[in-house]
Amino acid sequence: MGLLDKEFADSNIVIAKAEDLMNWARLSSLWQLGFGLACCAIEMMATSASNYDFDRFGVIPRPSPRQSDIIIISGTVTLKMALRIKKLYEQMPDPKYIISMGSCANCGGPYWEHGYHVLKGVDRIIPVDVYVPGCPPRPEALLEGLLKLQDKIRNESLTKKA
Amino acid sequence: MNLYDIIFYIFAAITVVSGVITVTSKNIIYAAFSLLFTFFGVAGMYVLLGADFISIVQIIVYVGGILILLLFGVMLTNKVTSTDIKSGSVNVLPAVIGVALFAGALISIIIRTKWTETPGEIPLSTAGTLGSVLLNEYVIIFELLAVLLLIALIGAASIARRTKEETN
Amino acid sequence: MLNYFKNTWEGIYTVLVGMKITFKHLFTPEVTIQYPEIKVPMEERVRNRLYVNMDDCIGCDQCARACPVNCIEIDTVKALPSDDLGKTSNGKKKALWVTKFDIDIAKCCYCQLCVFPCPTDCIYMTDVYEFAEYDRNDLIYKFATLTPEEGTEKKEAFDVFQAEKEAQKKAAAEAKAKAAAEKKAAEEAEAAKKADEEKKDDSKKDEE
Amino acid sequence: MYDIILDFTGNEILSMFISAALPLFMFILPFALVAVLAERKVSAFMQDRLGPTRVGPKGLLQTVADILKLFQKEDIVASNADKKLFNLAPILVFAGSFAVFAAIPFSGAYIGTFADVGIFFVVAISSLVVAGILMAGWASNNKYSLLGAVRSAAQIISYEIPTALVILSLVMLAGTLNLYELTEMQTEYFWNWYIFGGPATGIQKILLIPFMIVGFIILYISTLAEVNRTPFDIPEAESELVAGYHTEYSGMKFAIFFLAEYANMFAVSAIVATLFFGGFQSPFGYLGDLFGVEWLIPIEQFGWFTVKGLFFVFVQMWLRWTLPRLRVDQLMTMCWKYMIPYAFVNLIIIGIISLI
Repeated sequence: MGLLDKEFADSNIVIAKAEDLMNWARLSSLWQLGFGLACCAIEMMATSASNYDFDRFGVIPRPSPRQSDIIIISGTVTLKMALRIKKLYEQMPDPKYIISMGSCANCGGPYWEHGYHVLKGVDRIIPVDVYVPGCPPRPEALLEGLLKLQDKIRNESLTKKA
Repeated sequence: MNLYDIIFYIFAAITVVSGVITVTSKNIIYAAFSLLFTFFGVAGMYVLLGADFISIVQIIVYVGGILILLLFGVMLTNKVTSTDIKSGSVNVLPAVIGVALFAGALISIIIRTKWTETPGEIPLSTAGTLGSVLLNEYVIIFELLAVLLLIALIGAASIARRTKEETN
Repeated sequence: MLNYFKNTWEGIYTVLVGMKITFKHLFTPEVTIQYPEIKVPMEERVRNRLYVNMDDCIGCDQCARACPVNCIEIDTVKALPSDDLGKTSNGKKKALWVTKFDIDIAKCCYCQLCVFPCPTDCIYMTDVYEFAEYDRNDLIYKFATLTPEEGTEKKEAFDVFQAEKEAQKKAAAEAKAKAAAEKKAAEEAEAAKKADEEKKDDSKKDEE
Repeated sequence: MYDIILDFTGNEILSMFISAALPLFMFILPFALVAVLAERKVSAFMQDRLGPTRVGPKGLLQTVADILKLFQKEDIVASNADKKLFNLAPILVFAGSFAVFAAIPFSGAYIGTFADVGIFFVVAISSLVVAGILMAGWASNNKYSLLGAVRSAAQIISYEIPTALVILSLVMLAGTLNLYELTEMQTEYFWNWYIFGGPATGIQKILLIPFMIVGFIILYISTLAEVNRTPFDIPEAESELVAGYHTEYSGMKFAIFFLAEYANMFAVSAIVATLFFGGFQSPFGYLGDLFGVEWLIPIEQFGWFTVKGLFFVFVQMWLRWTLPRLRVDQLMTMCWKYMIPYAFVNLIIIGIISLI
């Protein structure tokens, strides 16, 4: 949630237009926290690289969580790393979004039953916006997840309703 | 009250306020940074007095050099783990006596001076004249100072180097 | 001293070489595949989302057993003899109602191990890779063609059938037992009769 | 410029503020908008990518979206940070890089100040940036920020020496510190630029050219280091220091740092262009002179100045996407063992030549 989200009691034409503009700005410039966990991170890097080019959508990696808008959980979240992810997520300024990438981040993947060391789904610690399935997902699948996230942001509202 | 008056009062306010903070602040970092603004305000006043070269030298030497060195010194002390490094007050009584004497001297000078007003005019640049004076009339002193500084530099470097070799 | 100048020259020269390379790349055509507009055609044997052709599924549970992450859950109900489930495309007769065939795609690791044991080739990997979801529960794919109600119906029907069959069996068993008992009784009676006759014969002989 | 506005408004104070704010709104903000996009596009083309294409027509609105987004972001001040200094630091950094524009001659008709100490002022005032960076690093109460700030300060102070030496050699040759006068000396044709020996003639000019080129290379490299651009970006080395001194800054305060960085980039490029490449002077006459249209000349000059400045900004980007980052010791070796001796020898030789 951003600074003004859910601040207004009702919507009118001004707020609706401002809302459109702000949502457009948000969805067009999703700076990604440069952060990779496991094999999915390789696909994530491939998405940033020349063949798929994340930059087309305005996604650039930022080193510091303070300057990023989106965190892509790319890979197996071990219990030890889960604490770090939570900390990094909490350090990000609102509005912030999460893409859970790959089976391991979605629900523990191959380790969902017997993995003593793996968090069974990153949504147990932070609220995930989009789940991208795959093991690992193709770069296109990640891009599609990003487009889905942009659709979600497009419909965000400054008013308390909806 | 014209433009130059306003600018003068702005710079004067910057100088005085930050000077007071420098003296009174217990936090050394605050003191150091307000010293920066003091230097800066003084540089601004030099410009208004027509001493543009001196003002730039003030900025380049004090703000850019000495103050940064000072900050480095403070930041590299052993207490870098917290943002507030405190300074205490010691020897209050001798300091009060010293300051009182100095203030008295200053005030008496201010009172005794005959202040004359000159018509305000845009002062000429001093850089060229200063340069020719330094390199014509005072060239020997200038060069001697340069050599002195060079000696100091080489001395500092050699001291630093020797200790390193010994530890090796 | 010579080394010093050599280093200087090398520093400048190598930077220029690098700059030349990057400058050339300014004018080489881009390799970017503009994804949402252009999609690369998938290879023939890509492994993406699983799909189950339920028309062919015989509910043998082989795929669920092969799955290394246990992401497939299958429940089956035996069909009644009266139900005709039809045949699979490769001529196997279906004998089970598949009441539940859930694949949790979120857990799936796309290893394709479930595909090989399938006797009817009804589970396979497709080339669909765009199926991100906002909610994780949407990633649990339910392939069973029967609705849960139908499933319970079939199960009940089977239970009834089973009960009937059980009852029939019981009845049959009882009947069998009865018949056996009668037979035994009859045999015993016959044996007694025979013995009597023999005795009679003996006594006859004795009288002669 | 101030005089024109004074005629227009009739109020000294108002016209001063307008003429002071003019470079910000007329130049720095539009430049930053274009430069950030250009940086991403240049990097994309050098890596055979496309860069931003989907925001606005052909991706042209990407930076606008970035800025609007940064406006909306939550402004985080860490609870253990020193709040006063934390909030002051971005302003100080921006003030430092903005003040440099006061002395830069944009065109014959638009110069902030004709100050006689022009170039000296530029060298001096950029040290405010160092203080701001140190303040940011300290106030964040973060070890990465502090390390980044200390590295940045050490680097900027060290590289000020070769910069000053090269500028000194040029000033010695020209006999003035005034940037406008320096530009006027390089007028008419491009062989009057200082990279080609300046207005000197005969054997002196031919002798000067190689040393001027050396001076230009040293100046360009050391200005790169002064604005923390790659290959000298160890103060914000992602792999070691997260984001250096602005690790803890989010939202608008980070945007101010960003703006200051790009303003600095243009400022140093403009200085290089003014010192060696004739500043706002055209390399071959003006259209205004040709057609006898007086008012066209300043506009043309502004155009030439922008083109020259942007070219050097482009070279900075070009280097950024070509070279890897230097290590700290390599950085210092390069400054103290290579650039300073070369700059010094260069200074002496140019001094001797100017006596011929």
